[in-house]
Amino acid sequence: MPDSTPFPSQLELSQPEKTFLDSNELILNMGPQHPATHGVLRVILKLDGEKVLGTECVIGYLHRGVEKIGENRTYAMFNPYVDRMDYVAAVSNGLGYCEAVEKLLQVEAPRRANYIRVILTELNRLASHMLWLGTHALDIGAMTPLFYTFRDREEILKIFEKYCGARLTTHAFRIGGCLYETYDGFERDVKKFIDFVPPKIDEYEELLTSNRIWVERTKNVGKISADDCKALGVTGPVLRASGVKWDIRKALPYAAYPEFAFEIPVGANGDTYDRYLVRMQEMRQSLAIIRQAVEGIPEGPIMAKVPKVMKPPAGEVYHSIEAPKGELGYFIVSDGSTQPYRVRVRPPSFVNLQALDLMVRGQLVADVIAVVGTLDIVLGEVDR
Amino acid sequence: MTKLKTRYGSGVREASSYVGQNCLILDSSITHEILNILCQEEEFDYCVDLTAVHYPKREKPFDLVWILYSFPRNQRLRVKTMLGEQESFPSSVPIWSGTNWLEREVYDMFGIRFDGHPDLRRILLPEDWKGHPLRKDYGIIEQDQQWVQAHLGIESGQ
Amino acid sequence: MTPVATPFFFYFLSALTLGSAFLVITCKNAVHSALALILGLLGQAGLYLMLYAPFVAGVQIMLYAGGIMVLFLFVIMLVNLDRALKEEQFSRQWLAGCLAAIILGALFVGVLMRGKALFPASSEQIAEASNTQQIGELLYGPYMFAFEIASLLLLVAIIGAVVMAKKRI
Amino acid sequence: MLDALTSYLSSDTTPGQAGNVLWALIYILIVFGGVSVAVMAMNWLERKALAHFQIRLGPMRVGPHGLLQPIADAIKLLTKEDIIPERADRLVFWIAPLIILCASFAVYVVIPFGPTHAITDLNIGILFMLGVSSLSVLGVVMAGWASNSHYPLIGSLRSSAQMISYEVAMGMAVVSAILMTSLNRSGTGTLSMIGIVEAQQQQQIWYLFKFFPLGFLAFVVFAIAMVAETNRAPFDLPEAESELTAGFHTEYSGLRWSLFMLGEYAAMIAVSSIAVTLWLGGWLRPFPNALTGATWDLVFSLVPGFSFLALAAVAWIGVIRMPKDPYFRVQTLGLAAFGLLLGLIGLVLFAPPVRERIQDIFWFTAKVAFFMYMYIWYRATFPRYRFDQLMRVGWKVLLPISLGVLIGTAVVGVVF
Repeated sequence: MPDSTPFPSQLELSQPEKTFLDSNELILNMGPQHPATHGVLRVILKLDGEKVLGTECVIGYLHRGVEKIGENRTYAMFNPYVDRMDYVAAVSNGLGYCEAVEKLLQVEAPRRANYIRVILTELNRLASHMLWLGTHALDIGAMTPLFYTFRDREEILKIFEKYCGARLTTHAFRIGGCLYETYDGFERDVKKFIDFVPPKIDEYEELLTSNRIWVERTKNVGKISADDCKALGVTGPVLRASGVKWDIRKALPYAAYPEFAFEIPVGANGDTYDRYLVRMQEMRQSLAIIRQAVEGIPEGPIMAKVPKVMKPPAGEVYHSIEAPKGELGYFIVSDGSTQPYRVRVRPPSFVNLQALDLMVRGQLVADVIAVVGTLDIVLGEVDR
Repeated sequence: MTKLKTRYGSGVREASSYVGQNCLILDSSITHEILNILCQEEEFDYCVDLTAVHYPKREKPFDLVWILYSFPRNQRLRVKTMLGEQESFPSSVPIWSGTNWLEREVYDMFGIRFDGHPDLRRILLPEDWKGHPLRKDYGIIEQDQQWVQAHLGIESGQ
Repeated sequence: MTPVATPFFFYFLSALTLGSAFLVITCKNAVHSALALILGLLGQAGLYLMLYAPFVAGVQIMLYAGGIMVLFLFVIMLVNLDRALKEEQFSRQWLAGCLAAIILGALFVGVLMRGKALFPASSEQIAEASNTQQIGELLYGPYMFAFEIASLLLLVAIIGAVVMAKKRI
Repeated sequence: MLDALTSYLSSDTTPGQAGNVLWALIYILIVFGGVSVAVMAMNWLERKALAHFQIRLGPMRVGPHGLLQPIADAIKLLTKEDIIPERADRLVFWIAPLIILCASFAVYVVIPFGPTHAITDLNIGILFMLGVSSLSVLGVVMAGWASNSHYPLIGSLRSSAQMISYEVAMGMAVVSAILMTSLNRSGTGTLSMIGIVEAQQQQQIWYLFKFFPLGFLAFVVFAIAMVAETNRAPFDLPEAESELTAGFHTEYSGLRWSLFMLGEYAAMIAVSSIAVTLWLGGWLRPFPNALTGATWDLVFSLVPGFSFLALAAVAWIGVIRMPKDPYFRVQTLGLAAFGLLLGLIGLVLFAPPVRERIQDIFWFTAKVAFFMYMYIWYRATFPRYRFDQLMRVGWKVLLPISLGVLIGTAVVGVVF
């Protein structure tokens, strides 16, 4: 059953006439409406039986022109828009943008603001990883972890809601610091949460880590070497699972991260199982960071002196943070006016998704699902 | 950086540092060569980002910007070059394979062509879309009405 | 077990088998042919049941209808049917076919005419309950050699198939 | 007429063997109706149990604790638009669900719910069951092909390869159990389902424990293969939701889709019944060999009644725990009525004539229900196997084990 719509592509999908017995290549269109592509990702697979000969991602279904919008809004007005890119880690997006503009303005957020930022960002990392774990496990066929992770993620969202009124697209930070002081009982809530979560993470691990089917499904699946990662620009847990001990929080620290002690978990094989372990470890490390931050949170102002009308001096700046998915960078060019001349977002999901083809070539259809899941992409960020 | 300057002389227009970030502005004729050297000899083994900026009033309206990172040196470097309206640029996919989609995106958004790119098609917008949205002369509410009418069956997407 | 409405079932099953056999060769779509063949095989299984050979009937269903025909369907589905549809259904071999049919028909008529004399007088009634046991005793007793030869042949066929398939991977 | 009806009741054969067409029809109606109800109950139970595994509540709206949910589902499915894809092969598309349904229901003809509670007793019973249930592969293949779409095609290819592969190991395990029947005192084996249970009764041992660990291994192989055979998690690749949307029945909707579901659940119950019959002593009550005597017989025959009373008690606790809000009045009344119904059934089960005839069915059903619960448990716990791993498990693990068990059983049987 060859596809009737011809489309130009590297896979040479417009096949030559097949002979009577030579129809063993199958073009499978996965998505954009597919339960396991996490949004509107469309992957065209070229299969030999169940073996993947090649893939091609068709993206852009969720393209909203975020960069163009940025050029037409003032610096402060653009801040809420960035939350809509990686909507499961909106706090990280906001942090990256605010810090980039602060660099352009040459102001520094106060120490207390930085602590609040770290706490919320790490909570957000936990939420993002939990969502990832649930959906990834569901893709591989384990339904139950999804509900467990959603139960625990809910606690994080409750803290967000109490802090800034929003659960998903939080818009928690402002350029120059934070707008809101912590609410009464914020520290108690966070402490309660970090005592509540470790046994839950143990619970997830109990269900999966030594589960034979899980190990068989993820070990040696979607392998990628450290060199390939670097060449493709793949960052985040995927890079670390390949054995590169590199985390922007350590390498080029920002916010209050230099003040905290934490480990960078690394894997060895760069397969799906290692990426899973790395993320599980990261969740525990995030908890350690939150504990240090919430215990040592200083008193003081939460907002630096920032003019009401922001007019950064002409110049350009690139700033990146370690988002849950990888390196999230903002390249902002200012021409001295109230609006950025150019905002470029360096999306980790977009760049990481490039590695999909390399990772699934020669593997089976079921592995494509596992690899799409393990890359942890958010289509809002891929398409912007 | 000084090493490069002595080797290429006037090709390296400017090597500056702004808020602690290093930037290298190069002549477009030697940029590809220098990128190669940066990757091979100076250990800038990770191309973080590739993007462009449009300055319609300039003689050479496009700035191509590479943001590079070196894992061994833990150092970031920005490389810039200027490009004319009709000019194309040699693709850097052979240097960093990760620039594949980034170059496609620049092509999609700015219309800058990359010579030798393995698969230069639009990436975020539909293949038959007209116009390059991130150019400054492309309005914020502008869109390819013909495409919208043909493919979505509605009068206008506005 | 007392038989119920025997003539009716005999004619019904025979008609079913013959009709589906006819469909097998006339259907343009190979999948439909295969399905008709399955129906025919099931009808045959029913006829075996009527001959008090339940074991053979069971094996017929399990192996032919459930096993072999699935593989048939497998192959047919993987093959590009569009071209097969365009090909001429009755090729120029119809003359040879007719000849073969006439010879076969003559054989049948001959057998019918000479009647029971051709068959060995084996029609002593086999007790239904011990039918399976008797088949087992026959297969592992007097026909042991034939049985083993057949299984060896199948083994060779399996190995041959694996070797041929491996070459293409 | 009435005589014909009642005289059968005192006989001790199945209606099929007795040649009693009327009673055979009655049995067919009872069995098929019962299976349909069981499928609905299973549907409700699966949603409820799975939900509780996953810290959810499951259906709560339709009827008290969602008890009427299966009925609502059925109505929804029946009234739904029935879509046939434009380029599908209409005939085959139409036949495929029927084949699956027929194959999985035809199996019930020989399942013995008790020494006389079977529609008939074929002397090739187990062979018949395996043969007929193998026909459902055809339905799967046809459904996948007829949909004229890629996902169903791949799903059906996977499914049929899987079912054929696991049938082999399954068959071997079954044969080793059948071998055990030939070692009873009469000296001849049997393929009849009733005969197999009676052999276990004579040998005074469930085949699960016979020649330990051989019987146990065969049972384990069968228990794994039967999950694969019915395409359930963790072997649910043909319907792997996240990979192939819904596998071979992706293009089906409404009534036809519900036929697939009905077939699937009926097949689950059917293979569980085979496992119960072959290894867990079928309708035999626990410890028929050790705890003998009239007292124990009485005690065990009271269990069905008491278990229904226990269910009724649970329902009544539910009634007490219902919120007192008038909004919940209908639900509370419904649950109370349901509890009352269960209690009445329990009381009826205490009546001696009913007790005598029903307790075989009860034990059989209880054992099957255990398997059904295991199915749900697997689904809540395990990730899904990948196709090559599934094949590896089937051919390289289960088949050698079952072959070894077969040979071992034969050797042990001859030697001892």
